[in-house]
Amino acid sequence: MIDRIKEQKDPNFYINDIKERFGDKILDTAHPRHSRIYILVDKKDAPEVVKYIFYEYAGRHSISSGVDTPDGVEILYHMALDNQRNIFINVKTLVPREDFRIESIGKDIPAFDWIEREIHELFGVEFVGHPDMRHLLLADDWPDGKYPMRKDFRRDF
Amino acid sequence: MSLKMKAFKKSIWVYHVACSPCNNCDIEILDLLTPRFDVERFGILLVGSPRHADALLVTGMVNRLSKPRLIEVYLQTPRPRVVFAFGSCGISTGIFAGGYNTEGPVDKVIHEVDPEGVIVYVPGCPPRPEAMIDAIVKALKAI
Amino acid sequence: MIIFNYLVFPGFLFAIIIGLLTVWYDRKITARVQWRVGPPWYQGFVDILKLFTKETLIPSTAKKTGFVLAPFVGFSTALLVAAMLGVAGLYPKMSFTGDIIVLWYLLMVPSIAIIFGSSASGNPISQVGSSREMKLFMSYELPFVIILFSIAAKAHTLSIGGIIEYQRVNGANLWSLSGIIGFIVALISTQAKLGLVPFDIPEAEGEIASGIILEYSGSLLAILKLMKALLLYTLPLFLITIFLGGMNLQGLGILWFIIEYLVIVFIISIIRNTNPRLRIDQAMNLFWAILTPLATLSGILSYVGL
Amino acid sequence: MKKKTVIPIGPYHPLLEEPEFFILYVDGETVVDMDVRIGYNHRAIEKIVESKTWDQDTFVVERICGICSTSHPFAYVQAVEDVAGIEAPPRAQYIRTIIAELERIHSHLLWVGLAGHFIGYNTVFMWAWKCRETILDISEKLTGNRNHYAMFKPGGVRRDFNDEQIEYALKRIEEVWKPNELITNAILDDPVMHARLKGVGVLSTEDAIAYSVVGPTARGSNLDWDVRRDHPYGAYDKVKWDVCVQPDGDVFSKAVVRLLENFESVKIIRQCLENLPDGPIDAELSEVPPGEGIGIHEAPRGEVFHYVRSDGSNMPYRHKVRAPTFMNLPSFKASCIGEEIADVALITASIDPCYCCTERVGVVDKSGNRSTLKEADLIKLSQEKTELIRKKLGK
Amino acid sequence: MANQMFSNILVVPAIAGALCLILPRVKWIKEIIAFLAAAYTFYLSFALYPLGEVRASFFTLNLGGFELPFAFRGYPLSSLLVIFASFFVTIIVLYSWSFMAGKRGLHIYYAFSLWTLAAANGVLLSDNLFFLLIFWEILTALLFFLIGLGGNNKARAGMGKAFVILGFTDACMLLGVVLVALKYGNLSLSTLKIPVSDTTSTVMYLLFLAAAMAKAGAMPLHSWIPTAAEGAPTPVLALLPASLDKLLGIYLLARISLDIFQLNGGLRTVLLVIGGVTVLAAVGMAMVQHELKKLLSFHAISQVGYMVLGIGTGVTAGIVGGLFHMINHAIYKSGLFLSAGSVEKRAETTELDQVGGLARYMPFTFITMTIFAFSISGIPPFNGFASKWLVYQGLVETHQTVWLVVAVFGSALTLASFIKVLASIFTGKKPEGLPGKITDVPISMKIPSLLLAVLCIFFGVFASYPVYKLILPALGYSTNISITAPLMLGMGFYSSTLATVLIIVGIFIGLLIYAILRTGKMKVVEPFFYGEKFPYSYSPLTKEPDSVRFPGTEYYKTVEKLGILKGVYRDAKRGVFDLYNYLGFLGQSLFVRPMKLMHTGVLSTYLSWCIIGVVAILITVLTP
Repeated sequence: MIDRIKEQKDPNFYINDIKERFGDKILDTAHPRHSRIYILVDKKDAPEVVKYIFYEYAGRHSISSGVDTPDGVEILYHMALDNQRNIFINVKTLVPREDFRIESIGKDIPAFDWIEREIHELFGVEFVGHPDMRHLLLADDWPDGKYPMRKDFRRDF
Repeated sequence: MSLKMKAFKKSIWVYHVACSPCNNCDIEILDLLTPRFDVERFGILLVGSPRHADALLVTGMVNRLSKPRLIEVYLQTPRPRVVFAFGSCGISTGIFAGGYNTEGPVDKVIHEVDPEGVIVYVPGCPPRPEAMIDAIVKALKAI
Repeated sequence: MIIFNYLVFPGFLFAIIIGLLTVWYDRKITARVQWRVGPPWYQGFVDILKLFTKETLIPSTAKKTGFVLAPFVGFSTALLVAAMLGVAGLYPKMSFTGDIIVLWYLLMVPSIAIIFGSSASGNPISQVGSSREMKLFMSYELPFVIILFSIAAKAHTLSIGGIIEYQRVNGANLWSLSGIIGFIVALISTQAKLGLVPFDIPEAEGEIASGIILEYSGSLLAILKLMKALLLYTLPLFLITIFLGGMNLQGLGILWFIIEYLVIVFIISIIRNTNPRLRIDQAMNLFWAILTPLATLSGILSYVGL
Repeated sequence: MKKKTVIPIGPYHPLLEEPEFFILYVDGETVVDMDVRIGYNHRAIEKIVESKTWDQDTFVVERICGICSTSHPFAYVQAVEDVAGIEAPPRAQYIRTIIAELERIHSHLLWVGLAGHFIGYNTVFMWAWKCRETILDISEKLTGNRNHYAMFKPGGVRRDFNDEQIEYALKRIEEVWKPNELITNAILDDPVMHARLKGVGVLSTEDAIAYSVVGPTARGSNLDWDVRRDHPYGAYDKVKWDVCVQPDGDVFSKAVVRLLENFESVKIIRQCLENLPDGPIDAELSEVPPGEGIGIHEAPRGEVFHYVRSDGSNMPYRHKVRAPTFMNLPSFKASCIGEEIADVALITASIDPCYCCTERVGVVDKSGNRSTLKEADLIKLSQEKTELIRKKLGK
Repeated sequence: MANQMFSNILVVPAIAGALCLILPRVKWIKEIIAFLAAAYTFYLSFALYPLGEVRASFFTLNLGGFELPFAFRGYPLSSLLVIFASFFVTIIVLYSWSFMAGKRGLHIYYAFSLWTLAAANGVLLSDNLFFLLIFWEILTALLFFLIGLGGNNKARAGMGKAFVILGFTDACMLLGVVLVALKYGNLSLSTLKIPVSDTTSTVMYLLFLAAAMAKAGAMPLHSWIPTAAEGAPTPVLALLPASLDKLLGIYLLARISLDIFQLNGGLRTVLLVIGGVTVLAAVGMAMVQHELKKLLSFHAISQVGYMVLGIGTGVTAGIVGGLFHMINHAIYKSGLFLSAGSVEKRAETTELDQVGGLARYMPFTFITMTIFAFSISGIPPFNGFASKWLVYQGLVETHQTVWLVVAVFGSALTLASFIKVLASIFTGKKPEGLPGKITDVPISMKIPSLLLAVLCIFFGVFASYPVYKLILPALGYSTNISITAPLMLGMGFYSSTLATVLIIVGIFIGLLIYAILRTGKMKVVEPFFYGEKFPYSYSPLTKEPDSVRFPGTEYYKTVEKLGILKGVYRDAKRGVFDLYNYLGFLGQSLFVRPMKLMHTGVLSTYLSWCIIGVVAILITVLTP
């Protein structure tokens, strides 16, 4: 699988392959520029899709970003396909305000370890199954329940 | 006594404390040691422990995590001691003013524990090495 | 006269002054190798003087008496060795000629004192340093002892004066195969004894932040620096004494002695500036697996008269 | 369980120019486990940019890190251009590339020097930094500053090069080649260096993939990853150069990668300067539409990643910055355990950590409003131009 | 007069020992009896020494026509050692008051200690090899029981090992005595002179040598000491392996090597090899030990090497050095064991990685132990240096450069090892596992250490006194030199007094410079951990706050891992170099298996064995 993929430089191939593989789980795809692919999935499917890209496409986990939106925190997994393929697959998922939890990938792939800690402390998203949810960037005496990267954060302590 | 004072001026050992800098002042401080600027000419030496130091070169603003550590290092430095606040962030927290993790500029933090603490300001982003040497020489004159 | 010899020339005072000048000389060479200008000649004195004006901090975990006393013990033995060597060089026949074993033991004491002081500081980082110093110490002593005693056996005497006399009669020890090998081994051991790169493992600034002298400050640090300066004077002098016939202060002998001294310090300084620091196990392997056989070889060669 | 012996490194360790904290659990001098605490350098970047205009943000991201002060703006402007759907003109691309490569050389030389300092080889430190001064001179001549160049803007660059500058740069850049060769030989041929560096802190290829390490760290572990070639941008696809890969994954490999990359960088700069195309230097970006964009750049330490989301206003809605060290740091756990304390210092150095970059995220102001602009001297270099653009945007 | 004195020296401790055993268990009575008896013996021994050479014969045992006079001889060396033996027993009994309080089997302990003294004096004063052997055997048996007082499995292992090795070598000695008796018909120490020329005499010498080596603990017959050290009570260690066994073993070595046998060069070389190997190998093992008592016991072995080396040289300086070192070793090593006991008493452990930072709680123990440690490492001006220096002199004089280097380097390693001991026990931070409140030991435990420490300094600073006033006369030289004179034997001289004065002057000058130049004040601050404060609770790995500690046991781990030594240490740990393992195997197959076969449990079988034995003995004794 990987050998075949390694030479594959056409972004449409990846879009089709993922759609084929996951079917209904893919809610939406976008392809605004040649090298940028955005895939929207439900939060329960996100780890599966990301791991698929990581292992099957030899995708490098560039980073994950959290974005605070009115509905909740969007998490984007930016997966870079190297070896001259020049493609970024961004798996996007929404963690709704009612249930700030998502399954951890860091427990399986160490590349996701730190960024999940960071998103946890800055956005308050809980990564289920992550072994080590200590503070990464903030001070040890940082008050609980204050998530500075949320839009409604006020420094009142 | 004046002999000792002269000795002090001819031999300043510095310890580098990076609070929350952007690295730029730090590399420029290291630059001071290197062949082009060579501050050892003036007896300035970078040492490995604040116990041996006469001056602390503090760069960057102070954040919530590094504040207690800066204070700790400051208190571990034997008197007489001088603090050099390098760069805009060290002087005024610069671009990072008002951030939640910003605990204030260097002088404020030092004066919290030692109101008498001598602080020398070296502005610039980053200060040029020449400016740093100039600052150290001027500061020595002032002491 | 003897008191003058011990206290002023070539004893305590002379040793301190020369030691501090040697520190400057070493720093200047370092600076030149690194394309820098380097400090002015009085830098060593100024540093010491300044350190005395500083406050002395004592860690709360320290065993205070041990912590404070250790530098003095080290300093005083270094001073003693310097004076003994100097006097022995001047008057090889003087009654207290400074026995080579006593001298060897006394040369150990500064290391021991510093180890003791740093572990008395109660700081684990210092303790890592002192454990390294200890390991280094036992690695370099073995080849050093072998060289020392093969020379003593060659001269068939146990006194410094005797070795000097022997060399005045038979020519310097260095000018023979065994002497050259022995000199190289002894020089590397000296480098380690002085704690300079590549053997500054106990003080490694980049690893354990000055290690053994981490907790010392102010006047105590000044005493330690003085001790180091004295050792920088004493050990090359020791090498000169056992390999080059000691100091000869008559006529051109003075010049010759000064040149020898400067060359040895120069070599030490160059070694320190062209090598990275070794790891402690590498250093131990170097001393035990390479230099010890070399030293033994030198001993055997000197026994058969080469 | 018996209590383990703990040896701290940091936060204010002379080894580290920046504060961070390694907790080493040791057995004798052998490290059996370790833990890293960062955050000492955690300032206010990721949300400062949310309260400043697109143009001002260039200067903010420049101050993420002093050593990579080109890399972050480079990635940032690309991200903004990605959102806006425009491309900078070719001359601007070439100028960007030149600055970025100059920075790479000075950063690698800086690393070589520091690495020498860490293992007590101060002569290498001095020589490397002496050589580095040449690069700083060129930078100063080309951009007006030694470190924070302030050359980038979304859509292009701020300043053009004239012929005299190009000539000067072409002349001086040759001065780098010789000393770099000297240092390379000094390191590669020294048996003591081999003893100290070879086989130390090995990061296997599998671990490198699992940790998704980037830059020279990955290339030292036999991973042929280079963003400049894999995701071409700037002028990198228009000049000839090679990706340097080393197979062993130890400190020595990483050092070799960096030293060899210096030569490649000199080549790139030379070609760029010689083939600098004519034309405008700015694509005149007027507004940023809603949308999201990604910008990447191969910084000296590895891939810099910027993700920008715009809601159509004059400020970013979200700006995510990921510095290379953020991915490289966790890999310590894979490469440090089982090594000596003395080597750990070296291994930490081997990935060329840059904590300033790593700990960039930050939030501004109590009320969420714009902060009062105290940073006058930070921005004084570009104050006028900023004002000009503000007016142009009709604010 | 002499009869009276000899019998007193033997009988007083013997009877007092018996009293301790049978008297009712009233509090303190046995302690006081034991102390008084030992002290009285000590007092008596002083009267013996000035008498010079005295003899006394009590009765004569006639074994089948073979005359065995039960005779004693006060020979200056013996008398000198009697003084020291009774001195050590006295102070160790005093020390045991507090240390052993509350332990089981105290009456046995005191009784056996006193009997040990009696037997030791017997060995020292006997003029007849046969009775010397009997006392020697009694000592072995007593040692066996004393080790057993530890009452744990390790103690039992130590008992077994000590019994096998010492029993084996005692048997060797028995064989030697028999050989001597058969060949020369004379067992009197004072008249026996055997030139070592042929195989028989060499074998005789080696048989005696084995006994002396095993007692003193030289390699390769050393291994009972470390094993015993793991289990036996600390005062027992201070009493027997550290002091009395050394005195006796080296005494026997000196007697056989200097008086009885006239050695040739080959046997000297054997001695030198044994000495050199012992010095280096034992100190190498000591370096990596983590248990204080075991570490000390390896040093006890290592130091024997110096004595053997000194006697092996055969020149005056070496012999004097060896004997002087024997006395010095007994002093500082029992001091070290007593200090170890103090630490054990207070910290309740002797594992080096579990103690730490005791200097501020036990300053007295710290200071005395430092003195002992410096003495054993041979730091001038302490006593270890003076005697080692004499040994070096002897080695130089006989051109034994190889062994000289070994001896000097061994000394450096000893120092290295003791730095680790001192650093891990007394400096650093107190670990959590220790009892909360630690105070220094009671006065009755301090006095012995103090006495020993004072002796260490006195014998070091005024080294000429013991050398010229005690040891040389004991060897039959008469001297007339003041105690501040430099040591001058052989080719060099060492003026310990002058060295001391110079060191003190040096320290004084240092302090003077300090006092003149110092202007800054002293201030106490927290230790520096790169700006971080400990204990620091961030890591999840330990689940509790990390506190920084670097136990001294980690000092020499690198040595163990070093490429060139790794294999040796691994083998040593497996016991490859332990003769006992082979001996034990031999014993197993030679004795235990057949014995097991014989032990059928049927009474008549045992009875018949007994009868056969009696008959055999009768035949042996009665045949002319």
